Amino acid sequence: MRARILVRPKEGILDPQGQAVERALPALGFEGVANVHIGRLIELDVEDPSRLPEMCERLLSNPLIESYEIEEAAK
Amino acid sequence: MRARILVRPKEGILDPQGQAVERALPALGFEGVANVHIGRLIELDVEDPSRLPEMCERLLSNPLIESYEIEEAAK
Amino acid sequence: MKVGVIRFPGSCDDIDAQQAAARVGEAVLLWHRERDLQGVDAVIVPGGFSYGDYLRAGAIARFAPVMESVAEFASDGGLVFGICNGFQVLCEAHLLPGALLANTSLRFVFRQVELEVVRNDNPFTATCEPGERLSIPVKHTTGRFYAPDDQLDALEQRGQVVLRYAPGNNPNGSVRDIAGVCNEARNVFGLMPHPEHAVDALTGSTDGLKLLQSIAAHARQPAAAA
Amino acid sequence: MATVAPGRASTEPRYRQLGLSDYEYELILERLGREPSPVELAMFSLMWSEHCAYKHSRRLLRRLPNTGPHVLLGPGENAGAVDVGSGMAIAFKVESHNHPSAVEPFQGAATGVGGILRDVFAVGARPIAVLDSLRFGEPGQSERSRYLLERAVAGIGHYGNSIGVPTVGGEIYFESSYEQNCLINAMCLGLAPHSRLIRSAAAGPGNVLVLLGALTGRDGIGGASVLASAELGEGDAEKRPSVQIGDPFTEKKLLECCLELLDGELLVSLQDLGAAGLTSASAEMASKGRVGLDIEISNVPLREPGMAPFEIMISESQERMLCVVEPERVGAVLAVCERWETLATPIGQVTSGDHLRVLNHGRPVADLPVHVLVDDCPLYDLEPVEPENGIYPASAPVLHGGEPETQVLLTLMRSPNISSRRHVFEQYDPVVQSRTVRRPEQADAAVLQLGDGSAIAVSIDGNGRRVACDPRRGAAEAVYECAANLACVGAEPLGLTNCLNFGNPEKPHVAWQLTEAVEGLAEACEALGVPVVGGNVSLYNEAPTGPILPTPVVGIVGKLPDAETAGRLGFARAGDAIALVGPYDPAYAGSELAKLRGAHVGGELPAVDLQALRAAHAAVREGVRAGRLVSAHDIAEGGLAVALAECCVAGGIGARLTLPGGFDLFGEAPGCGFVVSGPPEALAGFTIIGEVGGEALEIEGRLKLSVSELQAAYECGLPDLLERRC
Ligand SMILES: Nc1ncnc2c1ncn2[C@@H]1O[C@H](COP(=O)(O)OP(=O)(O)O)[C@@H](O)[C@H]1O
Ligand SMILES: [Mg+2]
Repeated sequence: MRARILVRPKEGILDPQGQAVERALPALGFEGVANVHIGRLIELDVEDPSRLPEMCERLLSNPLIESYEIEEAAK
Repeated sequence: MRARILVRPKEGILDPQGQAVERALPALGFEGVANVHIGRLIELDVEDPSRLPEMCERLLSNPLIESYEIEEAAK
Repeated sequence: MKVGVIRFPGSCDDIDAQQAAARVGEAVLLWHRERDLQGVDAVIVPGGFSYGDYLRAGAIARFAPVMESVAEFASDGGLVFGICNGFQVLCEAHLLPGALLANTSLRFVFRQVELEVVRNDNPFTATCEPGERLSIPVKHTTGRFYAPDDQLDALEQRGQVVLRYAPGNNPNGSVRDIAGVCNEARNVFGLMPHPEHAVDALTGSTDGLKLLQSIAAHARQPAAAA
Repeated sequence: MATVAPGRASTEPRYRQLGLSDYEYELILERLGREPSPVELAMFSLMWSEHCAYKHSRRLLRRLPNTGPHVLLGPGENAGAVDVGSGMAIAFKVESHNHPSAVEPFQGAATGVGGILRDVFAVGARPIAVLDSLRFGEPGQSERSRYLLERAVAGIGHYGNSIGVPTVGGEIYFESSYEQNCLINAMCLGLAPHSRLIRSAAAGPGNVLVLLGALTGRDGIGGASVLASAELGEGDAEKRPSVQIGDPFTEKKLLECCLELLDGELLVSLQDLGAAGLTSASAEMASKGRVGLDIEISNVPLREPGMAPFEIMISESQERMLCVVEPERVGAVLAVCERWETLATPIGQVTSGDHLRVLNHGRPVADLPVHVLVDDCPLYDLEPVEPENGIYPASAPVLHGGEPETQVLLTLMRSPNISSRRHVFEQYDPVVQSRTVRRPEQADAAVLQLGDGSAIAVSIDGNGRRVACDPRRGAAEAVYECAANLACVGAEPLGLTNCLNFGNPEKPHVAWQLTEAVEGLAEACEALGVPVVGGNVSLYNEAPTGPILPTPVVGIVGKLPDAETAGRLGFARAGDAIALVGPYDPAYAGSELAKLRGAHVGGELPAVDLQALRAAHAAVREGVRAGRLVSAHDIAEGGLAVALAECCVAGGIGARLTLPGGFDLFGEAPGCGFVVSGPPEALAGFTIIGEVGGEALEIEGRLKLSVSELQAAYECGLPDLLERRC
């Protein structure tokens, strides 16, 4: 399976990247954008998808400050 | 609309982050993982989604090295 | 000669660049929100972490009001010199070809490296000899120069590759050991190493001064003023 | 004796869950004459925590000498400061961020740097250098220690590099006692004209309190008492959400903004927000100024909706400062902040009473006499008892005695505590701001030019293993060694800062270590005439297996009249003579060799002839300043043999030496001995032991090794341990 893992800054945790982009956009003429958050996108082929949650906890995300979501990606 | 933008390193460009993850996984006992690629996940609320492609080309991605994909995210 | 050094929020080597440039001429700071370039002969886009380098290094800075003036200045033939983060900004602004990616080590690296001057037919290395070695420090996390192969061939052919890391000195995995490139018109130049940190024997080498002296010499030529 | 009790069952009274003892709570009731409100209780729990109140160390710290002709700001301010001439001052301080870094090393270390930078610009100084002092478990045996090292280093680099302050020095030791309690201490130096130095005391009833910088979120709620004062134990997981994210970009703008406000003389006082956030900052400002403050918390700009008043008062969100402004200058202040894209919000005012009042939409939610909050926390006497037996296990032996001395030297050169730190310091920018005259591995101390031809030097030192052998002598040695490092570049000490990293002071043997170590520090400072201008204390660094090695970390700032003559450590010229300087009488106990041989942590450290030590430091300092010495290097871990090898590797040139028979090549006596080189006639009066030249280090009749072999061992030691390519 091709898996897609979305890693996001946990709720309530400071997201300086998202803040910086949110502040930059209006100056470029893009108004009406809010709630910008920036995370990581990890895509991989995995033989045994049942192991994905463990991989996410141990390596792909930092559970202290990030949450993750696993999706099946279109090949 | 809550939009989700997936920014991926273009194919053929060395992705040392993806490689590092690919190398680290077996050492943690996760076999059978291949083709790891790491990109950026940007999520935002946008009033006028028609402007998203322009935002992506001008700011959110660098077309020389990255490709992007826009999705509607569940709120 | 009067040099303007841009100051973005998050610039770090702006004062260093100003002090280095002041060794060869007058040097002033240009605030990112101002469009007035104060009649400078050359612009330095300095190192640092403009806008925190969030998103991508240099991606947000290139939209600063002052950068509009810099783009005009460049298209009129004005000398623009991007160092490290400044190089990233100029690439993002499409004033220079290519892009800068994460170091293959994925780590920040500070190192005194040896550079090789590839060409001196531009205003930035005119006082150097081709093949000459320069000792200048690098310090960055995102310094791996990249452009597609066909573009690289074209760059080399047109003499736009100005500096390379000497063999064994490539600190970041840059393609073809490229450390510094100029635009086709040869008036915009960017490099990852920090010549402003190589201008005084007390604090390091003096090899970086040659680049600034080249700019000063160029600015003194009557043709350049036109 | 107070008990610190994190994470108790919820049937416990609230004050106990917050870490206050029954006795302390009784005292609060008595002083207030009523029960505290929830907001007040939260404020007490932080202000009366070990971290803020120094309950177990304050009495001891009075022993440290803190006056001297160069002192401009002493302990009590956010950072101490010394006069460096030409109307300039250097402010400096070292601080720990141990517990947060053990939880999340990258962000913990990064915010540690962010915090110490704020302490320095809070007194009006522009940060010009950072140093880091790190302790981890054995990298060869512990994956976790390797991870902590890599991530902490990345975090320190991330913050310092991004904000444009050079990281110019530091030190790292690996010992198994730090396995579960790594130490991350960061030191910062700042430069200011005397006229810009500012204190934190609030003043002038009617003046406005303005909050600067980042939005306030639910960061580190309760962090000060839970993270900084409790032993890390089983229930660690629940504390995890309180990781704070550092934002160096916001701090860079805040820093420039604050300095511009001070240059414009727009502020009455300035204070950083650190542990205990708004509570501690406002209480300290009020207490020092003997005034009251009213804070309207509904004005505090929030990052998250629905924050409770107590959360706003104790939030530890990073990158914030608090200042007092005269009403007519508020407009000018806000304009400067706008220019630097720094949020600035009036949130209250100075009052003439002595109460700290917290209002929520005009309704008081806390109203406390400032002195009760700040000064009435009970201080505890320690109950020191010297342990009868050693409390630290010996390391696994890698040398067994009987090996040839060449092999011993190579093993030492690549050992975790001695090998080159290049892998680490290459991740730090040492040159930004263009002051750095000596970078890591060029000299024993970092040297920074001040712009008037003169320079300052700085070094940070502390060897916990030796302090464990003898806390009094070991702590004194840290001062001697740090001063010796300064002598090697030609600098004379002006002032000292320290961070006392120890275990649980309620345990008698830890209390003994702490008491003895402070005594040793005090004696050494008195002997060298160096005042202590500030510092920090980190206690409860304990794991179920026991306390960390007692680790006082010492940072000294000194001055050189001429930056051009700053010393170097490497041998440079063939034909130069080599001399041994100082009352150098090394011993095996506590040495690196003893560790590698698996010796127990103990034994007698060498006694020091203080008069001879002072004379040696002065002789080296003067020799370097006068340009007579081409190189100077103090003899530290690994003894004379390692010191000589380091001089060879740094200079890329060999040396030939002849030593008296039976000379102890690997014994140690920190701060007492130097290896210097120079023209033979310039070394008259010193004990000549050899000559620079060739491609090998040869000690006649003892050992001979090529410089390249020594270099390979030295430079690959750490990368090999970290499984990195060398
Ligand atoms: N070991 C020490 N030696 C000398 N002064 C110390 C020591 N520990 C703390 N101090 C002083 O006590 C005061 C309070 O320290 P701290 O709580 O760390 O301050 P801050 O909250 O500003 O970081 C400071 O002025 C500091 O210099
Ligand atoms: Mg402080």
